[in-house]
Amino acid sequence: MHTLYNRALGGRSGTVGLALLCVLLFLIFPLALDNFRLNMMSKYLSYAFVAIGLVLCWGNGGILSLGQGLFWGFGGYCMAAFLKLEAARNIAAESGSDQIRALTTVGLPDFMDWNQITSLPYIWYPFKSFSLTILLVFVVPTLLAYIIGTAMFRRRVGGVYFALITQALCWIMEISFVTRQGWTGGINGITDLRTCLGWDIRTKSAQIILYFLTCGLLIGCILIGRFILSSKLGRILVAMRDGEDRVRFSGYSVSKLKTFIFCVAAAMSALGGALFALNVGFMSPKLVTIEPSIYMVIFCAVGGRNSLIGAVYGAILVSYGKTYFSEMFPNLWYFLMGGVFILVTRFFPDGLAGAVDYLGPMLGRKLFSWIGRAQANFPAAVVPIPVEANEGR
Amino acid sequence: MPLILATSFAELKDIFLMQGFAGFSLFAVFLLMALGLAIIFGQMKVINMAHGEFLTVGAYVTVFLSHMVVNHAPKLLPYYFPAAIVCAFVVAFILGYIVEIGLVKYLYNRPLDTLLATWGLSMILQQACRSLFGAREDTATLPEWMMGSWSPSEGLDIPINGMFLLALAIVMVLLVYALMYRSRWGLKVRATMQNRAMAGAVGINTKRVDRVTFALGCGLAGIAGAAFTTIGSVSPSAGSLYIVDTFIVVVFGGAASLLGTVLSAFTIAQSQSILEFFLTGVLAKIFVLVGVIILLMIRPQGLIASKVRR
Amino acid sequence: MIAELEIKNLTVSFDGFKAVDDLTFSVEHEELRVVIGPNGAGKTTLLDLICGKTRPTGGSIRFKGRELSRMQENSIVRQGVGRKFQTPSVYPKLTVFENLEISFPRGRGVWGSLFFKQSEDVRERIREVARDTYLSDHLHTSAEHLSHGQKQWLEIGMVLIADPKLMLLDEPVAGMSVRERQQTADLLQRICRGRSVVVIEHDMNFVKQIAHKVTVMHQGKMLVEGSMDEIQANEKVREVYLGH
Amino acid sequence: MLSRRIPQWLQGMLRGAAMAGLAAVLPLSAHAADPKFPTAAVNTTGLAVTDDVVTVGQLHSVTGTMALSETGSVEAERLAITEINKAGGVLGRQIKIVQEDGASDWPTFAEKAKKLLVQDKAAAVFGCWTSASRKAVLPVFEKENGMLYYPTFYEGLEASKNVIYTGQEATQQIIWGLNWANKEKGAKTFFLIGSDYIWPRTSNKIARFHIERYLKDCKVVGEEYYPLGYTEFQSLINKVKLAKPNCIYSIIVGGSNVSWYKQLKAAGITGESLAKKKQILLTISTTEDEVRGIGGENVAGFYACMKYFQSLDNPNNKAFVPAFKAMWGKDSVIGDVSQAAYLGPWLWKATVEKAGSFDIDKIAAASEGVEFKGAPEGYVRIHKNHHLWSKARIGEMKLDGQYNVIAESPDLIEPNPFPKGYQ
Repeated sequence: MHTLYNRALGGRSGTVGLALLCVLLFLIFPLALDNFRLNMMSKYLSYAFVAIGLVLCWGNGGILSLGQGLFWGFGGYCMAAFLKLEAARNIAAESGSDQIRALTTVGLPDFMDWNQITSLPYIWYPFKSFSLTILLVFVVPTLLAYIIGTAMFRRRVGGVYFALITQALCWIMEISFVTRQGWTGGINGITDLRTCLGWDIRTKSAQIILYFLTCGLLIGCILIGRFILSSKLGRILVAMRDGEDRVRFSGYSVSKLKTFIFCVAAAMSALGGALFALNVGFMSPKLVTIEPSIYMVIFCAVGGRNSLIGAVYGAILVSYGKTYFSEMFPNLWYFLMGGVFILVTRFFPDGLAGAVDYLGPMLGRKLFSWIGRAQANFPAAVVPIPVEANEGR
Repeated sequence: MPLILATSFAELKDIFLMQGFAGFSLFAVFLLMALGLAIIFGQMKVINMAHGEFLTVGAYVTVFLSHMVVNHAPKLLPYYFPAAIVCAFVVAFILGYIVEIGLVKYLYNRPLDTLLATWGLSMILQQACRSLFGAREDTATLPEWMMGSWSPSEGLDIPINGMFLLALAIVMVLLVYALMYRSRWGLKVRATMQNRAMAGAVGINTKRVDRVTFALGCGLAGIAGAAFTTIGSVSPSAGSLYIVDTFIVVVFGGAASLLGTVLSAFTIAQSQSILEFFLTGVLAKIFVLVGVIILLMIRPQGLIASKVRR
Repeated sequence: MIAELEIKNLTVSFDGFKAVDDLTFSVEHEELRVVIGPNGAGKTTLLDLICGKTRPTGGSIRFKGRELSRMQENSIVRQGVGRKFQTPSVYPKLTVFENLEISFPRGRGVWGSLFFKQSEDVRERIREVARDTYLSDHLHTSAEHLSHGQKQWLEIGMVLIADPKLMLLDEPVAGMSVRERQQTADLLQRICRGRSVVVIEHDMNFVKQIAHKVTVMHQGKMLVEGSMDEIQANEKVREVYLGH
Repeated sequence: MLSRRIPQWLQGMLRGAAMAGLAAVLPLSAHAADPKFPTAAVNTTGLAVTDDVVTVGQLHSVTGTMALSETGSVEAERLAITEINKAGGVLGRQIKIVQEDGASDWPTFAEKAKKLLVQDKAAAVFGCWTSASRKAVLPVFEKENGMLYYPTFYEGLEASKNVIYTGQEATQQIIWGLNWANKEKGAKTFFLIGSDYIWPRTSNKIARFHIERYLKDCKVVGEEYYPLGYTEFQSLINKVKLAKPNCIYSIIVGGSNVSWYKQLKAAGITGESLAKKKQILLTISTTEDEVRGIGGENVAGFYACMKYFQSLDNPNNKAFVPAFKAMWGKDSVIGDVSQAAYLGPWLWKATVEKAGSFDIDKIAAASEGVEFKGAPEGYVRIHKNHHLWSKARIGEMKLDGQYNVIAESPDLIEPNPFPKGYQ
């Protein structure tokens, strides 16, 4: 029990960081945000899964993948395929654009109709079953990551080259998904997802439940991440990042270890993608391609590439910043976002987590003295944003 | 294919020739794009995601000049293009110089961070172009002699802009070769990139070399941008279309080798062009990308890379 | 006696340049062999070839009768070959203890390392190796804060903890003080009990102290082989190396 | 083009400041609502309608790759709204715009659409351009019961209570144009070319059916798609040369357009050279907006089939074009989609006035038969499937980037988003 406490929760400081995140996710956000913003928060959090995966494989393992969108997308598309089939089955019963409903073949996704596909492609058959879909959400991206990882790491493709190749893979996926529009919905993606096992995912209550589900799974992923990082494997990862040859000559199969952590990151991304499809109600190749994949890396960099919890804050902050800036300054937000990326890489290479590590003690001291003085007047305490770095060491 | 049977042999020959040239002009496009990056990424190891935006800057300089000429000195229209290329180079060079001083120089030993920072830079440059020139596409008015085709015989049309690109690409490669491998300055650059400390110790001003080299790469992108106004569109996001292709060409060639870049641009361009003719554009792109990835797996060091004792 | 390590007609060329050229030699059980030679003679390349970092163009490397030249690096390590590099390569961000723990030859698979438990015998073994390599006082120091010589020792310790049957040491005393050299010499004497050791070294006094047998390489080929005295007396060696 | 502009960001800031000023002034100057239309009566569902202001949303890409196409629509919609406000607004209420940026990203469109409907309670939204962005927001509009005025010509196969399609659906643009090519230009063989996404693919499918089933002795000799944003068309041009079609039928969109036409010219394919060989190039995707980026010299002599051209000769258009230029600069050009976007606010105003209410359900029901006589394209009427009755026209491209209107369908063409016999 004690070791589990140390390994998964990360000891005292880790527990505090996690607890604060939990308070924020489970208490403050649901209370402070209206339904619309809460649903957007679920969307941001589904990106955080990718960022956590990147902390494992990039921050700790030194493998920068610019293709995480690939796995995220496969997870999302698997889930979306299931939801779309269900929507297609119930299409006659749904209200909405009646003429479409009348003209659509029951049981066949609408975009297939538009593309003159008259029977369901075999590739879609597994998505008739919910359990099989959940399985595929994990298996397909993980298998893909396994194949890519084995092929690349065996051949010692690493660093920049690996990043660029994964980027190219992302591009291939986008082009193929767009061109096979009869199967995938093309550039429109898979839209208009309605119910999951008969449960309407568009209602307020469903969105709140999905939000909590997302948060729960996210915390789960953080715990798994911590478990990995606190194991010997975690230390080997760091070792590998700093000196691959030495690890190899200590008798480890570097390619296998790298493939493993890459697969873990892929599985987490896929889970995020699937939750995105549930939360937002559609999936599009635009979400899968190069640009979002770079954004995902940026979430991780802003949060602190070594810190699992930092990654969550990074994803929330950058996505929120994107939404906020683009609402407030539609013509200027590119400048602001671009500026943020430059400033972060230039001045805070360890991201928020690094900044908190650096500034935290200083602020903490000031805060204490301030609280000490202020307590006489009013008993308010300010909670500093909890971001820890270098966990699991 | 009955279609092909129906056409005469002479016609097939013409198509064959034109198709061959299509590959060459694509080769020129790839080469122009990749030259600057081959220096910035290949020599300096900076992953410049904003490379495409330097291209855009060059293109807008050309457009700007062409409007100036059309509005104020229409007589100069046939001659302005070479001047536009030089201006594009100069503007992109200066911009690159500023970027190096303000941003890149802090990131030399962190290649992956350059990727993130220059991504931010590319967003800023894109939006800056959009704010200054508007989001709509713009075009440079080309001199009459650069448009149309050269038709040595009936049915055979060789695009003049394609020939121009090819010639420009060849000249640029030769210039870069002379500069990097035949001049004293090139020696300094290579020395600095290979061993910064040692180069500093023998009295090379490595900081200055960095700045100029980076700016030179950007300037080359500016030239490419100017040249691309003859074949493509000018819009704030135009450059970003090229960036992935450009990286693939450079990486596939073997990052540090000029000859590798040339060979790789040629291979990729010809195979893409031929596949496009026999398959479709989309399939050709997919096959070429997959092919490049597989070859990179077999030869991670790229086409040309000297085996070194490690 | 059967040789532990047998190298036959080993050749490797880089773009036509033969760094190791038709080299044949063998090392016996519990032997401490020192390889010397002028710069560029191919010494480091030889070690690279043995431990799999570089693939030979031709020839064979047999260790305990097994062919190594086609194996992956990590399999070679699992055959009992350990390698210390010329410039100390330790994990700078990890402590001495963690450095040694990673090198401990258990839990080397993915799952093994994920569920690896740091039991008392592991800790004991780490402490023992640290004692041997004079690092007991620094167990919880981050490796980046060690002195150059201590890093060398740490790397030797990291190789040692895996209990290899053949140790390849590339310039183990470079950058060490006289006292540290002495300590290292003692360490090597102890190490070669129960295993074979191949050392590359430039420092002739140190070589004299430790070598059982010396091999002189020149331009990728073996020039002479023999005891230190024989080598020093040899005209050819004088010409290419010592005379300079 | 460069000289005329106040930088856009500055414009944006000025506009923002003006808006803030407006918002500050309005409550002070509040007076009783138009007594004929008390707010409680015209707004029963909690939309953002007060006694003197009604809030609408505008949702286009201001940034990203689509910004170049959508800018024209943004401008046209703003012009229409300004004109309506000057003329006294809608039911006595001034229109206030909340603008959101779709950023050329479909998920962002969905997010912003939801924001406009849920948070801003927009009474109507004018926006979207690509099919993909419309598909992304459609479920949102249906779920939150909003009203979208969508300006682009598109592939059809859709009809929603919550959308008014002010552009043409595919058959309105394609069938009459193909008939024209066949009858007037004698085209028998067609080469179909498109960017790789749903609109060109669906349009070409309809075109193929029409050519093969309904045009006598005609056939399709090639069909090709290229990824969006693609810039290398020389291989395609060689294929076209090999196939020698009477009609090159092009649905290439966005930035690719420029490369496509510049490379055609470079390969010796121009309006003139085609005419010599009794060939034509007919496009349904290249408007004045695109030609501005391509350069008239590269497209002169090609044909386009649209419902609107800037050079149309009618009184409405003669007022519209100068008004547009006065607002957005003398160099601006107006394409088919911009004109359709201009129709949106006017049609909405007419519908609201007909229904006597801002309520979405009432507007949706009242839309059928609403007409707009001041349309720059002449006259339009809303069909019960929420598309517009409109004419089709053929324009020949000229050196100056304008079109010569050389043919026009005699009657308004009925919108038929689910064409029977074309599936």
